[in-house]
Amino acid sequence: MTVLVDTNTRVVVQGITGHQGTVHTNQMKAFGTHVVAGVTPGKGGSKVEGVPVFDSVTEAVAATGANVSVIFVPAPFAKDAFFEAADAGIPLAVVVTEHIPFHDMLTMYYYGRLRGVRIIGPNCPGIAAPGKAKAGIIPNVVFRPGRVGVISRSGTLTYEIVNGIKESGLGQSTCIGLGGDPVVGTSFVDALPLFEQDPDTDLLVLVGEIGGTAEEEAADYIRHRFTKPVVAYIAGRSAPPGKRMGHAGAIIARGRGTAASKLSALKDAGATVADFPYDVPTLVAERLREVGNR
Amino acid sequence: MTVLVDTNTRVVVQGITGHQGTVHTNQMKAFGTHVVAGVTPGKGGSKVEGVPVFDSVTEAVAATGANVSVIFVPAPFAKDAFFEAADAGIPLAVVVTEHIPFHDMLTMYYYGRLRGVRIIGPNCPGIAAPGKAKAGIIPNVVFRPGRVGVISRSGTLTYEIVNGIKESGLGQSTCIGLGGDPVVGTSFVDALPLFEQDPDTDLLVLVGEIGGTAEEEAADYIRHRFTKPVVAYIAGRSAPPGKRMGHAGAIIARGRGTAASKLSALKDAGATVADFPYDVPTLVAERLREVGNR
Amino acid sequence: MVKLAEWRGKELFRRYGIPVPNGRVVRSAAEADEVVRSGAIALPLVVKAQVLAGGRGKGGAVKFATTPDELRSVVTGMLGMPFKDETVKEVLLEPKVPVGRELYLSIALDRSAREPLLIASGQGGVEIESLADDQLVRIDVHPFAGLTLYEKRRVSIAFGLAPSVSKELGGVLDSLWKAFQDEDAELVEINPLAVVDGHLVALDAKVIIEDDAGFRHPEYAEIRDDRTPLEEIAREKEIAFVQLDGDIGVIANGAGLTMATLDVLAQFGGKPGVFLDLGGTDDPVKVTDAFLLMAKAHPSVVFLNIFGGVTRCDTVAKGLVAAMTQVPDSDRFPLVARIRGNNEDLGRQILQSAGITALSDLKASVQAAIAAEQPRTARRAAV
Amino acid sequence: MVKLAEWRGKELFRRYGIPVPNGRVVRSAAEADEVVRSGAIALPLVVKAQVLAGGRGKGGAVKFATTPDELRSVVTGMLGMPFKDETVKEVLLEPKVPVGRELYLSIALDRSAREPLLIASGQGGVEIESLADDQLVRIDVHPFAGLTLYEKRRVSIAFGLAPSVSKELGGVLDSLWKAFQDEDAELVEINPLAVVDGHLVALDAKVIIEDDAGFRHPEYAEIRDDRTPLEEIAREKEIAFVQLDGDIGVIANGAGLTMATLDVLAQFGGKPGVFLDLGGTDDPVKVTDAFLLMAKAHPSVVFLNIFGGVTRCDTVAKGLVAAMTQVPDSDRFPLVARIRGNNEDLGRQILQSAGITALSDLKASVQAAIAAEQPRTARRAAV
Repeated sequence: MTVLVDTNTRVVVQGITGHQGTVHTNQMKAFGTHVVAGVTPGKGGSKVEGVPVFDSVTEAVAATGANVSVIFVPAPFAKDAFFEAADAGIPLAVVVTEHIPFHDMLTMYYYGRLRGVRIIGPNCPGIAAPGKAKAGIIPNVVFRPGRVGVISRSGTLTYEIVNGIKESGLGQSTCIGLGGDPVVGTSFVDALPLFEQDPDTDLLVLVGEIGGTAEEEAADYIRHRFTKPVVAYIAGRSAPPGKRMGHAGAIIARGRGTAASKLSALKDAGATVADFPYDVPTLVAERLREVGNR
Repeated sequence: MTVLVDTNTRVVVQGITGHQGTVHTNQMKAFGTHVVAGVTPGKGGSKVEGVPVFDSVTEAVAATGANVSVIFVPAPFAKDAFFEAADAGIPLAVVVTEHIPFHDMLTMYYYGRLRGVRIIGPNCPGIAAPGKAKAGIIPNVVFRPGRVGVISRSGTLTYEIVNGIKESGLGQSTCIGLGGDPVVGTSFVDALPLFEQDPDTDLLVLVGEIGGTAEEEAADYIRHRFTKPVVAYIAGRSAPPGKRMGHAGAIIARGRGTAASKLSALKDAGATVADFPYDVPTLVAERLREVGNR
Repeated sequence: MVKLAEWRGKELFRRYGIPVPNGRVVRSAAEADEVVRSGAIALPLVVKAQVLAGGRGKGGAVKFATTPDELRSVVTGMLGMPFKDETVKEVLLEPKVPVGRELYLSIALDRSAREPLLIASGQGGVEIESLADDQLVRIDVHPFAGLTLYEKRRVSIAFGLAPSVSKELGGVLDSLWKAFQDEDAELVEINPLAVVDGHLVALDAKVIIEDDAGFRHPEYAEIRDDRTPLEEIAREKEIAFVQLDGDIGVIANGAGLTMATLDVLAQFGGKPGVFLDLGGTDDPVKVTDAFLLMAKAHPSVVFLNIFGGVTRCDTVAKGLVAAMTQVPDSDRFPLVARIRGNNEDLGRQILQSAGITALSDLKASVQAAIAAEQPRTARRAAV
Repeated sequence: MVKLAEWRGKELFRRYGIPVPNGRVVRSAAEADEVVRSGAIALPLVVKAQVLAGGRGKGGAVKFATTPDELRSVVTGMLGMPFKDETVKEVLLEPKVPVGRELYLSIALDRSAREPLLIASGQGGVEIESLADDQLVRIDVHPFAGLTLYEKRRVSIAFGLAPSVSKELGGVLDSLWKAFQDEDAELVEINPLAVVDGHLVALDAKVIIEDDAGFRHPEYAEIRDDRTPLEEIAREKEIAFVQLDGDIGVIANGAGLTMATLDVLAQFGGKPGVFLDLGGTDDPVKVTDAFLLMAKAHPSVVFLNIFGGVTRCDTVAKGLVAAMTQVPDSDRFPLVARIRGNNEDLGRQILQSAGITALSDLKASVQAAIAAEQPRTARRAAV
């Protein structure tokens, strides 16, 4: 078993005929993923990178048994594309699209809950399980099959760190880039149980950022319910305090959300905290040696 | 275990200071139910039938551990009362209120799904498990503890049939009056698994009506997934065809919804069908004898 | 339910931005004359009887007029005309237009799916339920998501419309969905939605508003186009009331029990003429109202079947006795009561003291009621 | 995000039915004169500088005027006044009113709950975040349920308002929620919501609109009250751009990588002055734009850190080389690039051929960048 994608994953790419859709269809296929269908309304019957294109997700699912959708559809239409995937019975949607208004994402999230659809993203790199499948846009070159899980709110920083793990001689079980938007379909806390239950993951790397309280909540979960070793890196410890969201933002945050708050929560929860991204691989190796799992 | 209510049930009555709320608080208590709280905004601090009244469900839950709400609040405010119960963490709401617009009920239903709240009703008699608890308005006099389960879309017809079961010398495990509105929180199909899993139920009586296709769907479930004997009665075989909901109604129904359609579906599914309400007890006794469960 | 006449439905459509013909409702030939003379609508015209039943085209309730004389004669002929259970009181005048394709759209509740169902067909203008499933597009519309772009695209593709008309269709669908939600409708139906000169126009409108949402829509309280006078009184008193073909009056509480009672009556040869569902009430005033209403229907006998749960039997019995004293002599009828439930013994005792047959067994009491039927002739004479 | 000036926020509130004072925005003392002379608003007046920063009361950005002379002098003094990072360009004139209680209301996103959060306090008019938790009512508002009656009741009870004012509060809350949703707001805040002569009036308005919803709200595209000129260019080019206190320019792709880069720079003693996030793009025009923008900020050195995933390293490198040729001589700066990912070797090769330092190790390249800093004096002279 892997966390969310594996060799049974059959990807449909919504927005496959766009530039990004086409590029990443190629890359997902190169990763070994079964990309079975693309959807672009009005382009049904054509092919992109050898993948058949359909006018609707329902048709794509009926014809190909697609079970994961990767959405590249532009922000104004992304909510609708998600509805279409959800109504077609797709249980997992990876929303790569950036700049989706959070009001739309709230609707998508709760609609997904009602329909039993998990969302990764939006504005996210997606999921990759080396040797199995990739649903998203993380560069193929950073991966090597292994037993280190990675969850992250970042994009390129994730690639940097995953690449570092690879260059240190280790490999990854599954990497999930959750996306850094204010509302994400799957947060650290939602993703942690997946890695806890994954027999292929020995250690988890958590990559966070300042802002929001997702890392503090993750720390709480790790402390009480996560038994595997965790190595964490939080970006932004030297960043200036962000422009404040009025008084309301201060009340919502109540002192959390800073790098200091996140780092101390994670340390208190037993995670090993890396000061810089290039320190992560060394710390991962150390923790793995400790637990004898190398 | 019983189906939805038992001796751990702690009822809060929303709209307790209204006429119906007060009458049925008294009756639920007389049934042996733990009615622990009432809610009427602005009446907090008072008592009704010895039950403390609170201004909000949240306060009531905090003070009394209420875990089932029975809602008597008038239709224009019933949706809001349900939201309040759901937000207060009540997992089961029995909505007695009639004349709730179905558009409101759709919202309530899906909101309940998101919050993990089961709704019985609206416009329903509620639930009673003799010797354990009652959350609703079914007259106490019709009950005697026993092993016959009852589910029904009707009100008084349910009382009639449940009473017949009692007078025949048998008793009931749990009786659920689901309500006859176009949209109900719990339909036959939703309730059947509860009785299938209930070790205290040996046989199920299903009381249906013409209109809608809930009985046909129930028949389908019974055929494939319900292992206990079923005795069914469908009211309305002599009723004139109802005023039609335009062409759309005919397309939605596609020939189902009539007494004949329901009766044949239930017979085909292996249910014993009673021609008249007063035939139900005899058929129940026969089926119980057959399965040796009397 | 409140069924809107075509012209009211079209007014509602117009308010929501759905294109409808420029029409005028008239209640006399003189008014029709004036519509043409003032230039409000030019001849030739379509004249449509404003009745709620379907099949108007075949039934002579839709006609054309090309001259003022013809208009006068068509309108005069149509007004006052009986049509199924209704009488034509008003007609709708609309310009006659060159109709291209006819489409079908409706939204109604799909109870099983617990979602509104959009039905679309490229074969509008006909009895839509006669179409095969593959000629219909059925889309469950989730109330939280609303009608989505991709769903609208599905309809558009199914219709095979030109891009410009497709765009109009998107607007019509949005409006129809908004009307369905905001007006608390049970049904919004356009049949046909016609292509006229390359544009979409709703040539008919069927709208049914949910009664229960009256607290949000006081504007519909005054519209009662489809009720008989007795049904109208019943509605005001919040009593469910249905007129049938037989002679026996049935009063019960609860829809299920009422239907079961009719089933038992039918089994023993009784023919129900009016049935009346008190619902879950123990309000004595309502019981009296129900009784007086029943008396107006001149039943051969009234069979009362009450199971007292919320309704207490003694309350019902007291209301009954009081009501009986208020029924005019000319409207008297035999009464057989079957009462069970809360305080049933007391209820029966009250009735028996007032000389009313009161039993507890359903089968026996139905038989007693049938035996007590007053001959039709006797009743007619009394009226 | 688009932060609306107070007067724009109040206009929006008025559109949604939230009571606001009768105000006028003026950009000169003459305009202010005219407001009083025309009788549009009567003296005494409140004069409020239209800046986005808080603390206006203490900072002299809110003053009163009781005579025409005083008004002229207050307005003249305020216009052009620097206030924190802004300059006062317009002032809002409103009648001075007798303020009773001051309340607080806001709706913003609660990310963890994934629901909008309504915050209310009976202690408005102050720095609300200084209040203790028990002085605040916090209500998560589910987007599908909306702001419910019982939630509004909670606020009303917490405020302890008279029934008539409570009813007004219900209306204000409904309007605030509707505005939050329909305008795609990140924040709607009223502080204070004052009781004036027994009625509620929003005496201030803070509204922030989400940038990403621009496709639904073209009307906000022209409002850019809070951006520096360089930030404005960056926004048009869709480049995230932030000005800080130091001298080193940082260009990276992705917020996380940008922040991590700043962390490493800080670790080695570098002081970032501008950072610029390319996001997930491999559009060479955008890279050039970013570069020209950076040049305008006159950095001591530019450190470029790219991890090529969506962005291909060779594309970035080509864009970079092209961009460098377009930077005017006066704005030249040293450049150190660190490139990893897709086609990284090719990317570094392209840069090195153009004479740009290009490395692959993050730590080493940061140290190289700091070593390459041009002295501040040299740069100033160059400007």
